[in-house]
Amino acid sequence: MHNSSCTVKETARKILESGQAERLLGWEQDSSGYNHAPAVFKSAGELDRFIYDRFCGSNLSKLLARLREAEGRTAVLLKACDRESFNLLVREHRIDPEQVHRVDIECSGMVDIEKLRNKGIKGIREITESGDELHISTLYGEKRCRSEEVLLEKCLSCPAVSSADAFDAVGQMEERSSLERYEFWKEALSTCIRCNACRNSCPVCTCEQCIFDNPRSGTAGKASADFFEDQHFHLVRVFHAAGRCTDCGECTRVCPQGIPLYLLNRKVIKDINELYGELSLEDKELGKGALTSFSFQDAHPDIIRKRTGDQ
Amino acid sequence: MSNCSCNSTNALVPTIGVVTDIRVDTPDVKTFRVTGVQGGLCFDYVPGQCAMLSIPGVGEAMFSITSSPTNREYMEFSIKKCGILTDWLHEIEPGQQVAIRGPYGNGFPVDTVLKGRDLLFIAGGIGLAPLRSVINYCIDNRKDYGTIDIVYGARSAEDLVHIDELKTYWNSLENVSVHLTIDNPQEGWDGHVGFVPAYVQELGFDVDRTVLVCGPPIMIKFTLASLGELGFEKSQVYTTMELKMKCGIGTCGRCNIGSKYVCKDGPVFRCDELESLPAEY
Amino acid sequence: MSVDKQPFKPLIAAFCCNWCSYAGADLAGTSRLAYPAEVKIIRVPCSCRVNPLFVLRAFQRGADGVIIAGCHPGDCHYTTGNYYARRRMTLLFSMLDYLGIEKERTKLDWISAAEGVKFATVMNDFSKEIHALGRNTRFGDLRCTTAVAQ
Amino acid sequence: MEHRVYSLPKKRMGELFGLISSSRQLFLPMEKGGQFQFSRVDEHTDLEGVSLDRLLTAGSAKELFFPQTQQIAAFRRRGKEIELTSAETLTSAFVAFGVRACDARSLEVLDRAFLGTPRDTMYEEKRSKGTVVTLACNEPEETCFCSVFSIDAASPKGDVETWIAGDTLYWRPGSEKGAELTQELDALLDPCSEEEPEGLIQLKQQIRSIIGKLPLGRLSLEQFRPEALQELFDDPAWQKLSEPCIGCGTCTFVCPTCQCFDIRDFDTGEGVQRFRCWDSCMYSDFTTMAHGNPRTSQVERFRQRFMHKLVYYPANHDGLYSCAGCGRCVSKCPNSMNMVKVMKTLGGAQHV
Repeated sequence: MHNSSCTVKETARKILESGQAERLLGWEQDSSGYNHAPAVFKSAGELDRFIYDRFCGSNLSKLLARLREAEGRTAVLLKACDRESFNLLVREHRIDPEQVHRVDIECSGMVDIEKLRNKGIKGIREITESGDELHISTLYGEKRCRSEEVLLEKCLSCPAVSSADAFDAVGQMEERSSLERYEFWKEALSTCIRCNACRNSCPVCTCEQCIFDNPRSGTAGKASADFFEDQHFHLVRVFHAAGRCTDCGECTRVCPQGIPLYLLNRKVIKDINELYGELSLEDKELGKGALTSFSFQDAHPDIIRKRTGDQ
Repeated sequence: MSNCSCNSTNALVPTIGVVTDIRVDTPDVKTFRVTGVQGGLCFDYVPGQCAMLSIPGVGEAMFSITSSPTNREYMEFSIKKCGILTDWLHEIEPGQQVAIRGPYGNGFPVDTVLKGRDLLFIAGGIGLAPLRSVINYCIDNRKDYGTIDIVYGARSAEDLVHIDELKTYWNSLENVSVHLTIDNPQEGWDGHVGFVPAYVQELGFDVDRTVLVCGPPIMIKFTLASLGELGFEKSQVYTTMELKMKCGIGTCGRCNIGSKYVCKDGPVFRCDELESLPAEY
Repeated sequence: MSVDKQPFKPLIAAFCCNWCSYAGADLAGTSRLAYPAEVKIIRVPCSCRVNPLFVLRAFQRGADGVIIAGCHPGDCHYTTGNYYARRRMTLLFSMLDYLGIEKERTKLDWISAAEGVKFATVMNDFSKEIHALGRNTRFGDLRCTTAVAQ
Repeated sequence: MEHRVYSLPKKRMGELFGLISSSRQLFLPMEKGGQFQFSRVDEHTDLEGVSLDRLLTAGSAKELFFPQTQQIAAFRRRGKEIELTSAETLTSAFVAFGVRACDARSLEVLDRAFLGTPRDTMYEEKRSKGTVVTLACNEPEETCFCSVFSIDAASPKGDVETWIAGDTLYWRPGSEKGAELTQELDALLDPCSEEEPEGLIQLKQQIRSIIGKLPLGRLSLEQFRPEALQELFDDPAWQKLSEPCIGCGTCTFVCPTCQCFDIRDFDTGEGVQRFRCWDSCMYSDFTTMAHGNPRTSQVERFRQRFMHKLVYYPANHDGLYSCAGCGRCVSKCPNSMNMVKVMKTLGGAQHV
């Protein structure tokens, strides 16, 4: 990681010095050592604040879409998990590829600071890496932790970082009974505070006005006045991204309440893959998604009713 | 109607009022007369204060009370059709009940600063609504105030609200002068044509009066400049502000500007006070 | 409150395509074929017009079951609408099932204008299923459903 | 009013919770879906989930007094008639146990906002029914900066103040309300002979020494004065600071001092329920009116939030800042933007 960190910064410097781009979208170092924020760098001179390490989880493609109006080319750093959402935004004309200098960067997995805290590690002062171990110096002594134990959820579906099957958890959920699933989601979704972090960080949520903000939509509730509102919000969110979600994992990463939103998104992806197969690249380039195309042989919804192992 | 025995001190719970009369002022402004269900005022207020009107299930919004509190029979609201609630209100008929709460805001200082002064009212479009309350209040307490000048303009002759009152009532009173203007010439209009700020300058008022201005932000901005050129001090000029409001009691946060809450500390501000606020309105 | 002691009268929302199933309902009616009165028909121009939000809204407002009826594949008045509806509803029903909402509460079927008998049979069967399931308690807005129960 | 200190062996805290919950509702920090939240505890609750070790709950204690959603009134419309059918329900007496010093301060901040004139009776009701039992922070986090606002996490203010020192819970009433609760718990609490037991003195020292070492403990507030309003407002740094902001409401919803709300109607089909719910100045529709929006970009919305906390609010409330340094925004912002970064950037060079 340390090596690639230097390489990325060097690449960034070259881009800005050579004028290949007017600005570069990257991450800015924070004194905490882990709370790095996405930032725009306009010159090589500003790069002393630049950082690329284990704590740069955020997906920059949505911020890139916001820079659409900016003059000149913007360089953007894309980790493997962010590339698909970048591609999608290009297909949906939210990003003009002509205006973008795309830089694919290596990543060996990003650390989830919440997972570290859940291991009982408090008062983090500094985190260093040695091999596959993190050394954490805290106000309460030195701690160690294997980095693979504290990777962001999204990294677990990344073949470059993890050998885990991303759909395992969905499969396990499917095997539970209907009532168990209901109770699981009731507990998980009712903690939702409707802060909209999942929506606003989602690269495929690019509507000019979301139905949840439109007073004329009849669904513009901001509150969880009833559990239905929680179910409704998350169902609609997932469904609006169905067939477009690239599993970049931002929603799960940003949820302040730790709701396992990936279980919803990946369920849709799993269904689509199983029922309709993966879309060809050509189809994708034509802007086709699972819900904007069909085949004559598609299954009838009754197959859902035929599923067993329930009640 | 069964009045519930709920805790009526909750400032966010409205009472029920009834619309007894609706007057069409302009193509997009109607004036609604509201009384309590048993008649009379829903609450006491001072000129310039506002009330929250709502139709449950449709919406709730803040409107300035355009009638004078000297009128003990009803309140009036001049409302422009421009959103979900106002569209709905423009469709109703007399007898419709509404939920109402208030009064909110500080109102104009009619019993202190304005007392004994010569007054100059400057209004644009629907901006006459809050000023009309003060004008009628002053007229009803005529001996407490000096001369009254009213400069009022709108886009066209059809857009002038309360035109009958302006032309036949106020204009007929002693020491009250009405100066009307419209933005562009039109057939059948023999009055002044031009924007309000320019007209104010043209009329050239002397500076020993207190000025009350209300209208669209752009009109207020240029009127203040005109007044400045005439030699008026900012501390002589009062205006009202409009920001999104929900609670009316200074807690919900959306009308916050600098350390002020428009619904509680406003909507009436003296222009020099306004200057110390961040320019975000 | 004795809501549960009252006999369960379900509420079923049936979104019917104007060109086939709605006419099928008509035929069932004119043929004097009985189907339960608790089935409330909502006419839509095409099964594809049924936005997933419609289904959610029906449940929110107290529906115990939602059925969508459209033209048979290949017969869509708009050529392909029902194919899109098929995918969309498959994914939606799957998602509802995944959230723990009983999968028997949702259904999609193809009923043509000539199938008055089928219309009555499908609605009768669906209604029976909903009767067996009982009141929808997992996916409705309490604020609406308590009002309905009262 | 000086109250004496009581003690209870830590292992008997379950009994204490049982006794409290027999007469009042009791809220404790509990694990729920992987996060810690103030949750209602009764005799059926498994106290395994109670966590007094984890410093902060995901949401703050504010939600017990100012819930995310609260009904205001209900109406029924029939033809031209409108009937007011009900208003908010009354709260029963409750105890919030394990409130940290920062959250306790935030209630003071909310009090001034809600209990001015006119009073917010819904908040007042909850406030009068709730007894706040604070707990000293044995292990402050690196995201904490309450000391900047002169909050002493070693001696948290509340109706009752408590400490867990080794195997002992120390308990000291701090108000009339707290003294009342203490009386009810007479059977369990053991009055200490000393004014301040040795164990407690040591714990306080220990906590204060950690607080002295906190990385964010030395932020300066010098710059944030009402007189500097215009200068701070016009600072070009807001542009850069707000760049990563995605306009979600996370910071405002996890913030213990954020008070903004919206009023909405919900049509149940049988009637209309009017409720209030948290809202966020970070949202684009927050200030949108029929005729336009005075804050058109995220820069302005972002600036509003921090200016309100650091300048506008103190100008109205004798210099009390509307921030308690709990650090939730520091750890929860999706894009790592927070109060600390704003204070460092605008607060002058002494921080860098």
